Amino acid sequence: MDLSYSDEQTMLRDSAERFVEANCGAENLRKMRNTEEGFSRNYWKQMAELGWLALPFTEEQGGLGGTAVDTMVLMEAFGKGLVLEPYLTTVVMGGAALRAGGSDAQIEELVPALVEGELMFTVAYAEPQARFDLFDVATTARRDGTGWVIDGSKAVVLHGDSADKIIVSARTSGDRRDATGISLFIVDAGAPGLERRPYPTVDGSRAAEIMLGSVRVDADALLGREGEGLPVLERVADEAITALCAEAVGAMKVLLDTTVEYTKTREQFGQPIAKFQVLRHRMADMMMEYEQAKSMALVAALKLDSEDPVERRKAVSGAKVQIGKSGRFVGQQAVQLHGGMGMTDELSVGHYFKRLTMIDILFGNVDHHLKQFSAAA
Amino acid sequence: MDLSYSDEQTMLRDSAERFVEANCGAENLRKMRNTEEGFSRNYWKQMAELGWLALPFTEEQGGLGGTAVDTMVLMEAFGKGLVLEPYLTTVVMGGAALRAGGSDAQIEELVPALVEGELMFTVAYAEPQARFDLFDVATTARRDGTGWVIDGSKAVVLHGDSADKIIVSARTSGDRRDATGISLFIVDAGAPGLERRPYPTVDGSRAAEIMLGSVRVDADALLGREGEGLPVLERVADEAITALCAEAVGAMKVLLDTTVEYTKTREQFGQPIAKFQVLRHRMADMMMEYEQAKSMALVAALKLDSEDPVERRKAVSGAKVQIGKSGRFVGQQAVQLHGGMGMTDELSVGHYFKRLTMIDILFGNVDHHLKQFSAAA
Amino acid sequence: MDLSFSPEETAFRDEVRAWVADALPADIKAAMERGEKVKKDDLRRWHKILHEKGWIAPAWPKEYGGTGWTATQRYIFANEMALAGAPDLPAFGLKMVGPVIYTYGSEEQKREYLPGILNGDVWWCQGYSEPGSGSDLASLKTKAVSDGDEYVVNGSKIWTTGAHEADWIFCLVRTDDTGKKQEGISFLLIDMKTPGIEVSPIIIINGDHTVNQVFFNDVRVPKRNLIGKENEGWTYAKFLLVNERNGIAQIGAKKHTMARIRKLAASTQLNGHRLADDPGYQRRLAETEVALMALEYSELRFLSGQKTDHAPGTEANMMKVAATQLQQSMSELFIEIAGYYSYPFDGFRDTEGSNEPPVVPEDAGGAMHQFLYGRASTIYGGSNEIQRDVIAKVLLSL
Amino acid sequence: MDLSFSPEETAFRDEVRAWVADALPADIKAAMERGEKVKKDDLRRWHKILHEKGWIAPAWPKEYGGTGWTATQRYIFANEMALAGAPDLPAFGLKMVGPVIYTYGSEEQKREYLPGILNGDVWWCQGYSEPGSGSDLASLKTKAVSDGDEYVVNGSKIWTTGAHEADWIFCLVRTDDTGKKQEGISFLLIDMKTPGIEVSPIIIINGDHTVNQVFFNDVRVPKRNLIGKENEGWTYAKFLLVNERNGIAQIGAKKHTMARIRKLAASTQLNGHRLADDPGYQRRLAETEVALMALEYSELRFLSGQKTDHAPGTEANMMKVAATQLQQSMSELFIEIAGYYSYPFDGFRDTEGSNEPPVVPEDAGGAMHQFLYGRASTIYGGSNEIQRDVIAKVLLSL
Repeated sequence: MDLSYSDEQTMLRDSAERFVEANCGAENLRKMRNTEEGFSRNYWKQMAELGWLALPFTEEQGGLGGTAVDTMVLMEAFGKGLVLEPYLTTVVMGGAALRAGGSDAQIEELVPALVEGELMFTVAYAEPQARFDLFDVATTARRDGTGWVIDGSKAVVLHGDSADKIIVSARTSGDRRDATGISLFIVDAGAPGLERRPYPTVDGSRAAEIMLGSVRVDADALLGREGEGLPVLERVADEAITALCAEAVGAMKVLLDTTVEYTKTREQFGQPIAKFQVLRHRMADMMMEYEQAKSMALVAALKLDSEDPVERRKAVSGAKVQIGKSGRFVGQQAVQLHGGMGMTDELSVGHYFKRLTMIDILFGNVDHHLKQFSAAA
Repeated sequence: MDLSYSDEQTMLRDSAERFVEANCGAENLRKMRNTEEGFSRNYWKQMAELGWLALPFTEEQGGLGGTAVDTMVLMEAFGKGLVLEPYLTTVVMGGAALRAGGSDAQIEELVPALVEGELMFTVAYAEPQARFDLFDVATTARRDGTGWVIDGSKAVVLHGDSADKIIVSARTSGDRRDATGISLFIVDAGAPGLERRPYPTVDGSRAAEIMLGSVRVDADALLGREGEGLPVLERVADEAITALCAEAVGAMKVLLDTTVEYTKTREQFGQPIAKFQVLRHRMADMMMEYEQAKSMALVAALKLDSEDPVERRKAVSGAKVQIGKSGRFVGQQAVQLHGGMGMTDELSVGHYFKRLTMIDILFGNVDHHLKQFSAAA
Repeated sequence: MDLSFSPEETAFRDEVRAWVADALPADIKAAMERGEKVKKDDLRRWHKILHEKGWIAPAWPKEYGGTGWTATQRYIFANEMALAGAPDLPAFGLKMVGPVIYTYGSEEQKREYLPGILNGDVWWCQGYSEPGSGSDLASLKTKAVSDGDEYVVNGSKIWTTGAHEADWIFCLVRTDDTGKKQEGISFLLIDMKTPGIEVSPIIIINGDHTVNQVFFNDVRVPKRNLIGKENEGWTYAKFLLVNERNGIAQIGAKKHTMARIRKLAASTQLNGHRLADDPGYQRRLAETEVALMALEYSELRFLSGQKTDHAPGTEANMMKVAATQLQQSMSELFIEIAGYYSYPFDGFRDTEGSNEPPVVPEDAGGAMHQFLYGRASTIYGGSNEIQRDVIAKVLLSL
Repeated sequence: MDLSFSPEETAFRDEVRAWVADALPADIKAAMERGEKVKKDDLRRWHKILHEKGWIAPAWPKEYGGTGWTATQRYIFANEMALAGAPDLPAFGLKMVGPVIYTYGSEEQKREYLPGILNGDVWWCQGYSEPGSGSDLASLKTKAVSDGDEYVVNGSKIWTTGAHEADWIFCLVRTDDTGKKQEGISFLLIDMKTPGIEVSPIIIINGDHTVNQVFFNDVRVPKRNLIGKENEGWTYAKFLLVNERNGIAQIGAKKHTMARIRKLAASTQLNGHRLADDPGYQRRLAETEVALMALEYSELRFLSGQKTDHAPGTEANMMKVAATQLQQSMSELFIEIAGYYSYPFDGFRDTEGSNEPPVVPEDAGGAMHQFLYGRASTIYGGSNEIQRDVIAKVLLSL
């Protein structure tokens, strides 16, 4: 048993933190949110050059063979800087889908371009009626000659506006809420019949509603086996959750540090507000929440590849529960302790708070994952 | 709309508080708990003389025609003094059962003796398997000639050891968890076949397990109509809950006052601990919980006789929820702020804390009543 | 003790209910139902309808344009307005500076300012907080220096809601800095068109522009705009703060929102059943409703003069803490209805000028927007930490 | 980074597991399962079994009777003991005064006291708190005045767990009151049979006698019973407090209790279904299990030297707060299993000498008793308020 970082992990953390500190943060976010895509293609290129886009792929696939803990290290740094680039959707989610479901041919074709930063991915798993249920799929795909025709609509597709390849879940058999009969397809963003309605999100990122009207894809667009897409989707969700938990830990760290600093300089009633015992204890509680969140993010990363499905479920859902609660507490208290200033778009606090609030919602909130946890136990 | 006390209510409150202050409290409890019955027959006689046992009965019944608010006023004072006498079981519960279900003959026979302090009552509604469900009745009563024979066992019968008359719920038809088919019987404590196993309770009161082995009662023992006992039990429970909420409010008041006083005299680190902002805010929160509990106890009393069953249910269950939560917070924080001393049998704090903890459990805890509230809404 | 209304009170309730059902413009009601922000022009339209009816200022003394109603009638009126979905009118004129003027102002000031507040022609904003003084209001530094018949005002106010839409501002200014900080403060009325005033918007975390920073550079204000006596403004300020907190529970509006949440939860699907039937959600819904009942009856108890046992005068502080905590719980319940659709940036649902329907389903309209905005409720008007300080101070000095 | 055990560690775990399954007396195990209090004689019996095996003091250096295990092995051992339902042995000798003696004591003291601690013949108690000094430990007043080869001790200690069953007490006493309160404190070992010592029981709210007040009236203590140097006892006291807090998380015991709660909830009926399937209960059960996981991995992180980012040295304080809060949540879950049967006064289920089975079903045995007793966990060993003061002090001075 060994819970310390390897030298490589320490290096990765340091380089990611340097990058983030130099380039990212709330000011970058306020600038980028007014651009068309909401992130920087230039940064994306740099991330490719740094090898980060190759992290989770095996060496045979052209990657670095990184573990979930490596991704955690990177995402924690991204969380510290409100990184806007589509790492989660392309590398974590797209990567997970390809690794879990992709054929050799698909991997050979797509992973190198992904790793080079030339292809961006997203996974369109949610539907308007589905809330957080991955298996609730009304979109259909029917065979048409050797290919397929897809009809339906996908909700809140993260970076759905800028992705080149959209991995779409569609029902090839069964009823709307059946666990089987879901298939995944790699669809070109420019495919005829595919319409995107992009919009900004609360945390300054981007998403899109995607409407598929008789979108035709070839046979080789099928990712994984017909009707067996759900386990792949679940894998995508678990990897995404684990990454988001790490990101949240990074965001909480910044909020805690910022709040501590602010209370030491802000004066009220003739003294720094850090002198008030109630606020001191509040910050002690924030720190404890942060440490517990950090522990659970670690548990998720360490057990993501556990062979025991119960252990994996409890680790990942348990982490999402903890991050949801801790993130809410740390975020809300950071705003509260900053007073009116915490409410402004100008300060960074509000942006981290919003990101934490959104991370709680993505891939299922506290309530959803408490149920997942109970069902596994 | 008028939420102020009438002159009579103010007088009742003042006389009850005087009585309680002179006679009751934690010291009295520590003395009485070592006696056989756990309360004072002498006090009971005084309560009869003060007219308190007559409070909820109509004038025709030989009572004072008091309202639920009057009972609230009295119980709040009782809560301040940890009153041990069986007012809840005899007057509130027994009284409710007789008023809701009793025939003219039964009322004529029993109420005068009750009011005089000569007959003590209790209601044996709970069963070992039933938890908080009043309708879960496995005890049976079958016809035998003109009378009935009762078999079964009743759990945690409050003051079951000292009561002269035990109102027993028994199933005369239907299955164990049916809402209909429950009948109530007034059973003599000394009836052949009725066995009592008395024991002290956590809060220094008394209860008993009651085993009924072929207990024979006459036809006139039936209280209310055959098979229609549940609404009467529900009435008993609602009146008991309303009274307990008021009692809890009284107990919280004492804990709040005691804690405020203690923190002003207890010194640590060279100053009274009341100077520490964290403890100050804790006491502010205790006070807010107390005020909210007081408001909800009032709502229950004011709406106990509402004609709208939804309104009544929400008021009574809502009050029990609030009292459970507030009582827990106020009780636990009172112990916490008293430090080690709060843990001792010697100080009064622990006794009030225990009583509040038990009031949460009696007639269904917070969880149970949140469900009742939701079901009504 | 009696909860029921007298026949006269029932008749009054029916009258109010019937009137508002008829008088509230349908477009305003619909916007409220959709969770949209009601614009200034619409608010003014509704203001004028109430004014015409004579019901614009129920709490004011009858001589100044009030209604002469009893406390119960005022409670009924506020409740009915909220339940009907009528928007709250800005408090700055009607509930804040108006009462200060009729209580402490000169006859001339009453004649000059009250009519515009009542008829809705003049919009006010409040110059209290400053960049350096948050919860420690009395430490304010904006200076008013006497110069003949005028004061010359220099300094800055922050978090000024609606300054960009207001005609006048009432300000706390420092006219003497030699004594205790509470002394030396004066209460000044300033025309927003006066040269030297600059309004700079502050965008808050929901992307909205409601608050501002207001700068004063050698702003010349006639001395007849001073309320009461120079250096005694703190008295009037406290009077106004209590008034502000009294309204803060907003029981009627909360009941209205609660009903909306309940309705939406009943039409939202979760795991193949209604969100309203989900045990976890149901539980939190019930907890929130119980808290709302407790708040409502606490307010009624306090209104009926049944004072708190412990700390006379802290009712307003307790109501502020309880009400804002409840508001935040309600907003958490609300965003859960939206599920994934709390993620798109929605803003108040301004659909004007757009051909497309909004991304966020109508059900969840404005939920996240209000959740974010609502974080301010435990901060402004004296943070909840300050409220607890006050409660404890009174509680412990008994 | 790797969670898995090495083959050696796995073998070690299997060895411990097999041994405890065999060595733990069945009657003690059964008493633990029923939630009963394990009596002193039984604890001593178990103590001697562990001692004979050589596993009585894993954390001690090998030279003094420790095992020489790695941190991972010690973690495995503690975990296996708790999962097997082995009772905790009193900490006063093994975890508190023992380490103080081998760290700061003289060779003579080591020879005199360590064997009795290891073999279980000598039972210790702790004389720290005083009536006037709760969380403010350093303000203690019990005086030891030098008189030739002896100290004469006068004063009183309170909350002394097990003083009525102990052979020796280790005490903080004041030997100098001229300087700062932390200076002038000495660490003294006192034989409980010394004339002038009186033990007065304190009954706590669950009716139990576990703590006492100890009075010292002209108690003469040989100077060779002084640990280290006179007036430097505060150093040893702090060393011991940190040791005390390190063990406080008791992850293994919590896992064992959690498993018991889960099992009982599965066999308890509620509304015609299992309590374990009740959505509200299930939710709280899950929340508590997540908190336990977080606590466990926080401990592992801290043990593995991955320090907290913010406040080095506050790990023990954080663990104390989190662990005691968790313990209280667990005890709330536990009493709910009992339903109405948490109302009868149960005590630890001492059925000896009674012909009747206990009123409270075996399932819920001791639940309320432990709930009440557990209220002390956020008070003793430095209240959670003090812990937060410490955390904040370190956090904010960075």
